[in-house]
Amino acid sequence: MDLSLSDSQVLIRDSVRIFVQRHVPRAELVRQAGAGEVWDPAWQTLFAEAGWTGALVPASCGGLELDPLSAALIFEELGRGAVPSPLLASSAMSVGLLLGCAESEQRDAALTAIADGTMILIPALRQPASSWKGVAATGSSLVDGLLTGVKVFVPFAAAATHFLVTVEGGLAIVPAEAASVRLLGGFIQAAYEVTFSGVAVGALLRPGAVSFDHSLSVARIVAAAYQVGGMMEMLDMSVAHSNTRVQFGTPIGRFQRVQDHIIRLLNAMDAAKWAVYEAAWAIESGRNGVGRSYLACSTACDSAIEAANAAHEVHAAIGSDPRFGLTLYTRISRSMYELLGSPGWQRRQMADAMGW
Amino acid sequence: MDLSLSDSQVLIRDSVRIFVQRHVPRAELVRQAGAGEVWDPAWQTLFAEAGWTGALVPASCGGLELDPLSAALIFEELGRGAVPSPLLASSAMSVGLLLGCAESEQRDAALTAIADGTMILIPALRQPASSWKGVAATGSSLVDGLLTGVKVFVPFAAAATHFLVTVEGGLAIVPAEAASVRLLGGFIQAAYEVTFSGVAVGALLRPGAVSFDHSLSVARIVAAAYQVGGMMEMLDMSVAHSNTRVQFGTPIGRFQRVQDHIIRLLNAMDAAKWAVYEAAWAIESGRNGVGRSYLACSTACDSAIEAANAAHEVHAAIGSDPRFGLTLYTRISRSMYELLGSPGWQRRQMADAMGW
Amino acid sequence: MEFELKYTPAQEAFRQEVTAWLAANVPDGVAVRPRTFEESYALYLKKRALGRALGVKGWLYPSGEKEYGGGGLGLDQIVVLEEETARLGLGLPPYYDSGGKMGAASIRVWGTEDQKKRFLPPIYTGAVRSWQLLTEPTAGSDLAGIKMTAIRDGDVYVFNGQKIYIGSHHGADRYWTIAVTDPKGKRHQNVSWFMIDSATPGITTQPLYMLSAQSEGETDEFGHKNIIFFDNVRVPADCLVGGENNGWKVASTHLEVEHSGQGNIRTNPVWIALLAHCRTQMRDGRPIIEDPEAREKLAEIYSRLEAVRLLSTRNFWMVYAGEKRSYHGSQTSYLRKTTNLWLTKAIHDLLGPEALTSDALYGAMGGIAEMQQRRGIVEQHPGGTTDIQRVVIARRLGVGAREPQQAGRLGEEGMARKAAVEA
Amino acid sequence: MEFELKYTPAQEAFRQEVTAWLAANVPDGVAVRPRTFEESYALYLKKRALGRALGVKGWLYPSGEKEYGGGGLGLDQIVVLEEETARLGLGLPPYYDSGGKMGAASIRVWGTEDQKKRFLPPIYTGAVRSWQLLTEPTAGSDLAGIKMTAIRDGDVYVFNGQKIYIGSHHGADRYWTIAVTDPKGKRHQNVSWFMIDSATPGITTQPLYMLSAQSEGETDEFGHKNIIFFDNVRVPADCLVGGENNGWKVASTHLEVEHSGQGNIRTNPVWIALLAHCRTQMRDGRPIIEDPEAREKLAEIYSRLEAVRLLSTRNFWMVYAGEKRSYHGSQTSYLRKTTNLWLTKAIHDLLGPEALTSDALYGAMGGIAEMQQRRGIVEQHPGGTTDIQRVVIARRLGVGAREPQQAGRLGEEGMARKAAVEA
Repeated sequence: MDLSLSDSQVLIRDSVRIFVQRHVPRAELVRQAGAGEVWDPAWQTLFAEAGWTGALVPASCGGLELDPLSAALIFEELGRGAVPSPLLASSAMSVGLLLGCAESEQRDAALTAIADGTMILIPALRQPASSWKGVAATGSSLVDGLLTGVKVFVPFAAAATHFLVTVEGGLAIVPAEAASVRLLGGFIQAAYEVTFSGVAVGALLRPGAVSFDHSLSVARIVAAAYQVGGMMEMLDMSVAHSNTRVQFGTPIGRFQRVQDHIIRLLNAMDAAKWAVYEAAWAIESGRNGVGRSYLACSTACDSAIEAANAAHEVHAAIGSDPRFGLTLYTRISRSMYELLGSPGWQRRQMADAMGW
Repeated sequence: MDLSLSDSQVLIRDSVRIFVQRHVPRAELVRQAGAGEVWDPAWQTLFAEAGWTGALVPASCGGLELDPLSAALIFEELGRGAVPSPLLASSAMSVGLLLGCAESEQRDAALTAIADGTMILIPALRQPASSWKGVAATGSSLVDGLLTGVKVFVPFAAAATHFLVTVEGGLAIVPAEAASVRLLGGFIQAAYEVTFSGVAVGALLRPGAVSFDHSLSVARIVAAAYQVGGMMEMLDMSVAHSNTRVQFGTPIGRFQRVQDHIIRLLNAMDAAKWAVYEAAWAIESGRNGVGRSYLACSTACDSAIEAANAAHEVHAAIGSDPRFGLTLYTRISRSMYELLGSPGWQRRQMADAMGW
Repeated sequence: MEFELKYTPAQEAFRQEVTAWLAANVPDGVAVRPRTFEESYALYLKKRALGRALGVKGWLYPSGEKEYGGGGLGLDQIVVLEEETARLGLGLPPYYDSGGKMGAASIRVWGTEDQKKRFLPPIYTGAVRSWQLLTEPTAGSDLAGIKMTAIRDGDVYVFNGQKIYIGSHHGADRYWTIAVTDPKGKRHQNVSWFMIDSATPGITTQPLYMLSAQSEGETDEFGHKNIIFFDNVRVPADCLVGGENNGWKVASTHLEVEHSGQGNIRTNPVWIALLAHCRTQMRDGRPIIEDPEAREKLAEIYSRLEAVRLLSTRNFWMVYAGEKRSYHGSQTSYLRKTTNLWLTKAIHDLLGPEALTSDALYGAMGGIAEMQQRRGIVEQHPGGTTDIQRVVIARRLGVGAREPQQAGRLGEEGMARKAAVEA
Repeated sequence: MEFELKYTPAQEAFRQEVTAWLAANVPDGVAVRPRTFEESYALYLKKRALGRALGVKGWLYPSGEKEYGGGGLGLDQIVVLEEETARLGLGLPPYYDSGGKMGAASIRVWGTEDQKKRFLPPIYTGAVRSWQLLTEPTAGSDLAGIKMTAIRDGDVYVFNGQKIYIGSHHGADRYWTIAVTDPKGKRHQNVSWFMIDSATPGITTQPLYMLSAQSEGETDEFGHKNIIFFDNVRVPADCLVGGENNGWKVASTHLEVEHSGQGNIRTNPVWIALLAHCRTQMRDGRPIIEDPEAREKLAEIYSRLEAVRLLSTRNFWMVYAGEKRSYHGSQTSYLRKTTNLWLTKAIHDLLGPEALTSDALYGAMGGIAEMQQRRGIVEQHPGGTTDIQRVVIARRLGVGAREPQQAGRLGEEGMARKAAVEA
């Protein structure tokens, strides 16, 4: 048993942390959010240079082929910085789905392009007026080989060079120019409506040996890690605030109620963090990683909301002032809650995967 | 609008309160519980003399024919005193079921006997290895007019003079001598296995216009009121303890964590209390009393557990010492939780009754 | 017990008068949610005009004494007025003047006759809108820790300092506030309460956009809070209400009003919209409400909202019947806040990401769900945080071997007047 | 990261030795739940005998120094020993001597050489069973508020006072305790730590039956706690450990052990029984686990229990790897306690009234469910209430502008030794 990080994992984590400190200051994120900007495309170049776009891509396709924990640490640090980007959608979700397909030249070409940063492949899955019942339930019918239809709550669709769509018989890669995208307003972050009107889809990527939901196991883990990183930051902010904010002549952290908000946050964070780490290990070592990935992701989704709520209790009014920065994390806690299926749905999947 | 009690309601409430103070001191209940005694049959005589056995029985059958709120106040005070008795099962549940039957001489005779205290009619409904799906789902088949089968978790079965059993076509009243009863050990209070072996059931009471679950509306309200009374007492005990128990040189009620336990208890209690009062009014005034009775009962069941847990946090170790008396209430909070169906089932019934 | 309001023939007659007047005077679109800042401002002007018209009738502040421009009406009539305005999605005063409502309460209890004559009529007739200026950057929950000073200089007090999280958009005509008048004085005995003309030189305002921009009950996305700076602001000494260094007691009057709310007997509009949404919107090819899981979640939500409604009703009745309250106001405030925060996740679970967007096509409940997601968070804190509400509840219950406190500590006369104000 | 223990060939060889010895020496029925007090006592005697046999091997306290009768074993071997005894439903020491475990930790850190020689061998070899005597009627969470006095009189200390919620059934041979040795001294600087022979004249014991009688990990329904009275009990002065009036520091050693637990990597046995029950028991004509609602509840329960297991595993590893801990022990204790209380209702919802009875026919999970219903409540409080655990967590986190505390404040040597003790 060894729950410490390897040297190379520490190195990766620290390099992402330095990137975030250098390139994504919180003030800039606050400014972007205030200006209605969704993300900064310049980061994509930097991500590709660092190899993170290919973190989960096999070395044979030019990727880093990282173990799941190393990949999770990248996302943990991005989450800690509340960095908005299509990286999760393209380099984790789509890469997972592609790796779940049968081998083909088309597949490897896409993986290679994702790794080198020339392709941002966004999965466009969610159907309007439908609950999430897994990837397989999102398939669109083709009419005469043409794709027509609408997908909603597609993350970072405006950043896409291509979309990944489920259709009867497999997955289709559709150039972004062939679709129209529209940002959905409100509290949700970077969610879009994507409309396809009679798009020719060409050759399909055929399913592999396991279901697409299984293929998303690593994506669930890194998505959860992103939320864990956000919780870590909210904990640090809350502890700091409880120590510096003085009311009734004393730092508010002396009040048991304030302490209890922080303890709720801590517990939510640690529960998610260790579920993520163990799930990453389970996948790496071949121990029901699918079931554990559902556990990690559903725990992180629930925890992130609990943590954000607790952080808001600690901060009171200033926490709701977007200039302060806490709301960046609050918004993420909500926006990612159902990105890979609701926690309830994920727990049902977990029960099945556990073989109960 | 007038949320005050009428003079006669205050009178009834006070008379029960005085009865409890005089006849059911907590020390005696603690002794009985320690000795494994389930209840004191002598109380039945006193209940009958006071008319409470016929609280909900029509005046035409010798009952007090009280409005639901007045009846609820009787049970609230009994619950405050943690008084164990078959009154709820016989004079509320069975009376409700009987009143839901078509009129008949047999029905009125039973109601009259319940009111005058000569009959203690215990509903024996729950089937082994079955979830609770409403009264109708508890029917036993008759073979050649004979009842054979087992009912479980029957409350206060040892006090019964008769059992009320659902069979195909209606309700049967079975003399207690014709059944064998066995106390189920453990945390649950006064729950029995009742076995019928080829009992002739005679004429059945035929169903009336509404379902048996509807007939139990008032029973749900008074059961909830019993739990509300328990919560009131737990609140008083907790406030008193928080003021007298000194730790770290100060009454523990000065600590925010202790205050928060008490506030949880208060909120749980008040939510249930007002749901009960409004449900009683709704029935009396013909405003979807069925739906509101489900709301009141499910709220009270959830609240009672929350309240007992909070009271235990306030009291710490001494609360778990049965001599102290708190565990009388804790045990009731658990034992009554599913007496009339689980809170989840009740909420589903509520949704139906609300016409959603 | 009787949980419904019953009406006398006199009340029903008054209702006729009210509905007829409202039908004739309430402009169209006054309950509509604005989509732009311009629409928001136009709506505000409509409401101000309506408020002034109501003021002329004495119906803007129906409980206010007639001599000061109020309606001088009894509870029987006030209840009818509130019901009929609520039916139109309004309220009394029509939502834009919670500051006037609370400030007037303090002035009625603590003001001199002259002050009542000067300050109340503009409020009661709708001539002015008032904001409360309490919180400072370093004094939120700890209101007595304010730093803004008001130093006497002849006939004026000179104000310096700043207040934060103030008011909303479209400005106000009056500010009332507390400031330190005796910098060397003891805590709670060094502050005074003032009613100030917002146009006094030296006052500047800076908008502050929160996660939830709305305030004062508006379903208005385009609003904001404000930071208000006082730079040598000279306020006439006769604007001090309740005596120098007596401001903490004066504040206890409006804090009680704010913390406790006044109770109400309305069903939560979010619930109404949620149920309607689930009944009418399709998901997976059937109305959401036919999905057993959704049904269960709805029932759970309803149960928790009913607890809040019932305790609000209890409070309403206690005020109505003149019952003495203790923990009741803060309990309901605490439950309402915590339930609304819980509700954000419950609705999210029930409706999915549709609850997170205000998009015209996909936003659930016409965008109300999305708004609730934000407001459920933001509204934890104004008017006493959930932590502070629990401080009050514990004190009122007498937990911790303290004498149980009554609500407000206003004394009998104050209590009675307050009840009248709040009713 | 690697979440599983991997074993060296040396460990696997040691495992062979252990399993062979256990197969030969562990009597039948030692993990069976007794049904009467007599069975309980017979079982206790069996375990004592087994403990002594383990003691001879040095396997009862494998981490203890060999010179004092311990095993002198390293972590590699200890882990194997714990796994193999756990497989038999036992533990080291076989459950009946948590007092010895904690008391020995303090003696190792604070005792003189002479005291270690006198006190440790009887514990390590299983000759004695020890109880900790800490709580008093007026000093529970506030341990420093104890009133029992131990006044020096020549070569002895004279004890007067009482301790409550002590031990379990079947008695003990040694008591260790803290008592006030300087009644006029300052809080935390007026108490001393003693190891006492339970047969000393003047000590009387009164049983105290709690809602849940079990203690020390036993699934034993027939046990109880005790009140222990000290009436002019004369204890030799050389039983004082760690110096006069230094008892608070000595106590911090065992409190750390008690509060933090040592972490573990076991799956909750209640979960194992619950899953098995749902797989095998029929309800409404099918296995419970095939009911979608039950399945969902099971998944929710599993998720929460997994959080506790994972944090226990983390703590286990931190001790194992010699990592410095801060809030970790109290966090896990707090989560375990609150999760177990939550679990009572979750299991009740899942299984219905079958969870409330120990009836042989109807009691779910062979009665384990019913026991969990009671223990989930009772176990909130011993070894630091949930409120106290939160005090510790907040201090360790450094919340409230205090210096973040490390676990235990034992100094490096103490930490290292403690880690060894706990491993």
